[in-house]
Amino acid sequence: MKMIAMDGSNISFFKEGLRLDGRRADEFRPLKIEVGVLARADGSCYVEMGGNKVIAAVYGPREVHPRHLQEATRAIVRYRYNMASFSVEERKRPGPDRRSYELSKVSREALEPVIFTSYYPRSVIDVFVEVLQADAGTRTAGINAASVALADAGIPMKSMISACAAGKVADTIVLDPMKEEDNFGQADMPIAMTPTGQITLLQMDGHLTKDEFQRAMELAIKGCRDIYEIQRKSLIEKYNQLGSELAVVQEAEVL
Amino acid sequence: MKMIAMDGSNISFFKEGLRLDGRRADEFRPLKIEVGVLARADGSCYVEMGGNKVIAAVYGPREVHPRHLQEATRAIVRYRYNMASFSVEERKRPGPDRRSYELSKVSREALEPVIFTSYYPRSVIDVFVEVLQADAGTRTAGINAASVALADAGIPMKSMISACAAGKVADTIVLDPMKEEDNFGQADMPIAMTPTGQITLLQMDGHLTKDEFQRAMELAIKGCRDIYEIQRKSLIEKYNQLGSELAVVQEAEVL
Amino acid sequence: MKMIAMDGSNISFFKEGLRLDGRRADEFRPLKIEVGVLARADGSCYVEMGGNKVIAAVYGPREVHPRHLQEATRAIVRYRYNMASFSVEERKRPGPDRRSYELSKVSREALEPVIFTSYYPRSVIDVFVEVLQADAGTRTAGINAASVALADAGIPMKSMISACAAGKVADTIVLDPMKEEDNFGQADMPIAMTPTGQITLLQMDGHLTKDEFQRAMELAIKGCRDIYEIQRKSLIEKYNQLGSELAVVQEAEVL
Amino acid sequence: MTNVIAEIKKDYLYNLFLKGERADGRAFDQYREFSVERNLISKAEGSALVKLGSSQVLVGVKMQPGEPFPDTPNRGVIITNAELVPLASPVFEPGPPNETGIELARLVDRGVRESKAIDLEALCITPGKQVWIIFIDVHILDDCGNILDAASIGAIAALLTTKVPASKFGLGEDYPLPVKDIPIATTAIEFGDVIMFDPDSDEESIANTKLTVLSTADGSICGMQKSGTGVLRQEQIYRIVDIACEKAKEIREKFLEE
Amino acid sequence: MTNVIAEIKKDYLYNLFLKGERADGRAFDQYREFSVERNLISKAEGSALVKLGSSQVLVGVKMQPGEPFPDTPNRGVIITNAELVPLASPVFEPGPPNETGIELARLVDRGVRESKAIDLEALCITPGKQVWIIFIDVHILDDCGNILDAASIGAIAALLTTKVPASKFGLGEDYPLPVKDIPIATTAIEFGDVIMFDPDSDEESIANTKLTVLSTADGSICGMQKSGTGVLRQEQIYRIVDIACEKAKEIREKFLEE
Amino acid sequence: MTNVIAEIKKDYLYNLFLKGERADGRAFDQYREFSVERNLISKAEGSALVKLGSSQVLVGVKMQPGEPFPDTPNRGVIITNAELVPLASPVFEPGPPNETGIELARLVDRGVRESKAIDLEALCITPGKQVWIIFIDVHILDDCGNILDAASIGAIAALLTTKVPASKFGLGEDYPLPVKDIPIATTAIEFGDVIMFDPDSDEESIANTKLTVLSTADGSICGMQKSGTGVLRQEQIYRIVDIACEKAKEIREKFLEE
Repeated sequence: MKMIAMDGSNISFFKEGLRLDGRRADEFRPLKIEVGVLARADGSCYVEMGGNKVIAAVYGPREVHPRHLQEATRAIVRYRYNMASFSVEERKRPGPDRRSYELSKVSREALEPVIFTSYYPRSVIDVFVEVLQADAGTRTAGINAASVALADAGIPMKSMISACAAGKVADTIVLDPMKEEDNFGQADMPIAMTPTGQITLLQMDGHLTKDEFQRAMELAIKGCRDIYEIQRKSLIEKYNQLGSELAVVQEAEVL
Repeated sequence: MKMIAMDGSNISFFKEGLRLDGRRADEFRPLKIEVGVLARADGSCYVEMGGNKVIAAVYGPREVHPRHLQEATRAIVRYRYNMASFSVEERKRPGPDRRSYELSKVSREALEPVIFTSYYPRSVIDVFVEVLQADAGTRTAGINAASVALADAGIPMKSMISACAAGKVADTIVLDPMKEEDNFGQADMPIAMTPTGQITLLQMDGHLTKDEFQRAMELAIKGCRDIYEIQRKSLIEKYNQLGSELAVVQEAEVL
Repeated sequence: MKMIAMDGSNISFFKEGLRLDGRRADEFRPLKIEVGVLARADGSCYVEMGGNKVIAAVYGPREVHPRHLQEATRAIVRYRYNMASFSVEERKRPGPDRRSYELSKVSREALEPVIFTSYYPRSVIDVFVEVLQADAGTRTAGINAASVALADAGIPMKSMISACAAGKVADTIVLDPMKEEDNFGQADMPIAMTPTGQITLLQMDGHLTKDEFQRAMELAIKGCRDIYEIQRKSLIEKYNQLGSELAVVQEAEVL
Repeated sequence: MTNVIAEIKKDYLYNLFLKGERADGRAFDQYREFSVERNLISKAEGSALVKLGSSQVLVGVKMQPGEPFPDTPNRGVIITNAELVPLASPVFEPGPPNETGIELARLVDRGVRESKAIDLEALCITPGKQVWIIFIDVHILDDCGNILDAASIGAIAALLTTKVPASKFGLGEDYPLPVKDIPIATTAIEFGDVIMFDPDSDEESIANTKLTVLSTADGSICGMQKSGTGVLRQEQIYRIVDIACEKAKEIREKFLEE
Repeated sequence: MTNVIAEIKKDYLYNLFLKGERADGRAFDQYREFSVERNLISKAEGSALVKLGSSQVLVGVKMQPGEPFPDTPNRGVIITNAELVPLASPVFEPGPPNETGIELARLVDRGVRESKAIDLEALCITPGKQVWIIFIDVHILDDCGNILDAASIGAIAALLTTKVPASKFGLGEDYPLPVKDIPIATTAIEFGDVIMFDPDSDEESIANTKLTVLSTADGSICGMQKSGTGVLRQEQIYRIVDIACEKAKEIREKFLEE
Repeated sequence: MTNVIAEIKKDYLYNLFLKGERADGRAFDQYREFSVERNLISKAEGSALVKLGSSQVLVGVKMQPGEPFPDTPNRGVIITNAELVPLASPVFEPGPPNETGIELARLVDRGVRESKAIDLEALCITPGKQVWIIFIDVHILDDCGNILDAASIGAIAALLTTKVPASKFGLGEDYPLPVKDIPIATTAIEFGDVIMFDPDSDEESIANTKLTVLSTADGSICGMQKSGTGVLRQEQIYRIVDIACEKAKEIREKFLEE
């Protein structure tokens, strides 16, 4: 059992080799994915990952307003990451802050590489992610939801995108840090990638030696692969039920 | 004489059957209407009702900016209710707040039903109401002024719109509550209507039994009818003086 | 030696006939002008005048966005005066305030009279001035820099514009007041003008008798004339070095 | 094209109405299927997810100590906000609430406030200094019509589950928020003299006039709002009010009273 | 079309000017008909409605106790704001003040401030803690030209009627705001070497250059501002200043001194 | 036209890259000419002007006492802001920072914060009441590529020259800001499997993918950010990280350590 003291509080992150919530270092939190949860959106997905509850909606391809944003040869992609006021311990003022602008940008850049934007010139594909409850890892939960929602909307994609963070707590590299580990840990490194290992998002905060960094990267990649399987299953389930439209998902797999 | 205690203060709303300002329950405050008080506007009207002083201007039909607001088959109507900073007891920050957005919306919806918007496709009719001094009932005073200003601007209308509130104070239904009655009363219900009794605005705050509600409605309707006569007279006076353009008003009456 | 007491502090503005920084009443502060200091801008200029450090950039003539700002028969001129947060004693919030809106307006109006805007219909000429360090006189320093940057950008101009303030401290008319004289002085009067004496900017704050006003005007005009020579020299130096494009400047002189 | 489809839809629905029918087979005064799930958001002091047909509205309540308004020094403060996030409808746009969002928030607020549902004086901590601030945040998730009724019901449902988080702020033990009434909003549209409750989005799109009635447990009215560019006759209003209070009673008993 | 009419109007006015005339028959240094009505707004501590020809400007003054600026701990604070509301002109737009509105507000403010018209030290309540804040709110009602002069005159007229509302805040008895000077703005335009005071909107629309002179009761200058994209020669400026101080004196004596 | 030129430029640069060359003759891991001038702004507590090729970034540091955050009552506060003013590039626009500016400011901030470069606890004045606020203001003057590295280097250079202005606020004598580490940002782009450091604006315009690595004096990583709509393979990332830490060491030794 390791100990760490920070801000006057002693937190033990591990007890008999297990984390505060009973996970092993290389485990992610329980993940639940539901496809097609909204009626108005063209595609949607609800994701629960530990204490995180996020919902993603996709609208489009549709017309761009204002028009000067149009691109002649491809669809633009917009991504809006937004936290509900009541999603965090202390009420958040409604509306975007600097953090949400940054997360929207990197999340969009995490998804755009796999979208066939050239199929829809002069259009926009809008991705909206609402964080209903936050517990560390909302950006990765949001990307996971958004990726499934894009498939649900029938947007042609080269592949899924799966996202997961690795972190460092008490000098140990762990997968998918939860709130306490994120707040008082030593590093946080969210990534997103395709099933074939192409990294589309990489951020890091904290302190990692080069060796730790490589171990964190390996762990996060493993996490993404496992999450991909759950995303895939959720889509197959949905479209088997409906007995149709499976083609869309399969196309995505092949490309 | 009834008494009501609220917020530690005892207010007697009635004295020998009369209200604080000497009115009977079914009387509205002194109403003064002046037509065509502004030179730049296409139509204008100044209304004093008790302590309320409001001024309305109409511009249009004119071109719509930004253009994407244009409607192909009709004019759009815009209504901006605005309070001068010095119009209230405690200085109001300039610019719209949530209350004024709501009042602008319902006031626009109170007038739009009688405007022949289809005569002017791709245009806008702008109605601006400035509250110079506020004393409860500014929205109804504003609508009364705006309606006359629309006629003064020569905008074709099916009829005038007249507006008046009923309220409940000390369990009595009263017409046109003033500030004290509004602040410490039990209900406030502004309405607007055509001379033929079509209701175009209805809002209510407070507490009314169904029976009280019906009595308040009857009283407010009576108030609107009386106000209509004063609006009408103010327009006739103005256009008799000018010895012209009376046709506009008469057209409005007939339709 | 005169004395003035203000806000409880005694400041002597003069010592043996010289000002706090050793200048005579009719001297301006050391002035340094560098042309073409930025690579991206079409024209640029860095000006140091006493403790003031400002930089001006010109972009254009270029397309106008949003398009409804276009003028069919001439280029529009935009001018943005902006202070860096760290340019003043107490950190300034980033972004424009009311003062910078006003200064941008009068500075634009100081330059526009000499720009041949009719040469470039439907275009915009953008002038951006950043105050990196402020020490009284930033608007005149900015106009001096902007005028040179316009020439550097090859914008056809009828003439240069030179700017300088006169002030009143301890009942004496002085040229180019510095911070202490501006804060605790009795009047400040910045002007801008062409080499032939056409005034394009005139502002005044404080208290001047008509006689003092005329003396301040004479002094400020003299200051502008001297500054003009330095502006001219800086441009000739730059273009002699380059051995080209001098024509542009000469054209400016002639017109 | 859009307009042609809209016109066809309008004709279709209108012809149904004339026969006394709605597209989904409901009676004119019948609400769509309805559910209220409480306490889904553990970070909130109270929360409720209302599903009304396909419409989904999530309401979260947060509380924290703060300053009272100068004119009500010993009363708690209610702040209601509604986010019509673009996830919920193709016509919602990002940015601060527009007039539709503001109207919705103010109506939800008025229901809670005018019904005196919350005992605000019980929320005074130190008179003139510190009182409880209640934030009611309405988050529209899916707008398939009549989100106002869903929001209003969600708000009171969330308040009914709210615990005052006193211990978090060192102000004693947590306790349930004192709720004294259950205001319910019921909304009807008018179209060709047909009065119809709980409109779905198609019905909303063809109606010019809407009337919302907020009523309290004792069968009284605590708020009303006409919206839209149409008109209502006096007797139509009376009719709507009668049905509205009845419907509100049914909803209150079924979903909100234990 | 609009441009054609503008050109015709310009020619017409210019030809008049060459003959020494203005469209409404005034002399070049003559103001339009003028009135100042005071204390129209009982909710304000002071107010004045200025009519200058068809232009109408309403100024309200409100006062409340507040914190002083750190660098002037024992002086009251003046905050001046101008609302060019869209009611007043087809070219005004809703929204926060644009540069025209800001310039106007700042000029009105400068007139009051630089003339030292208000004894700010008399407005200190508790040094460093509490002073009187004076809000001067300029509300343009009808812009038929030269609203700046009207606003400036309205501001000082409103201040002259202002009662410090001490009793409302438990700070003793109300008393008149101590006003020590009467600054007046006078504005001229230049067009083809013609100098013309109190321009109406047509005249404003054709002139490139405007000069406003703020002067005090002792005949000194307390503020100046050239605006517009034209130029002025030194002697033109001297001429304007001379007439401006004279006109200001007339206005001050006629409308503002008892 | 613009697009045609862009395509030609892209082809030209790409063909160079294939030959292992860059347009200005640099090696792929070579930075442009570099200079750091300190303390140019005497009104700031610290400042640095970084020139990186033709790119110019000015960073100013201001300090003032203020309230700590409630959850870190005995630690100073860092606030980082970046102004991408339109003077610096034809594509920058006036207005509040857009997402590019926000990302840049947040990365600069993260470098300083996550490296623990500033001893925030040494900046506590009165625990829970008053701490030093450090404002790091990044002012981009000329964007000719890779302004992020320039900004990050400018920030730490400015902090290294910062004097805590204690005497100005009556809090004792001024003293140098306690700086404990020197974080350096190094940015590479990827294009056709070529990895290139310190891209100029042309190179930036053709690359889809960028990776910034923030590293500390001990050779560890304290921040990373991929940006752009491209992808990176694991081994590419490792390669960039290796070179980045090396480059950062060179820069740190050459420009920032005395």
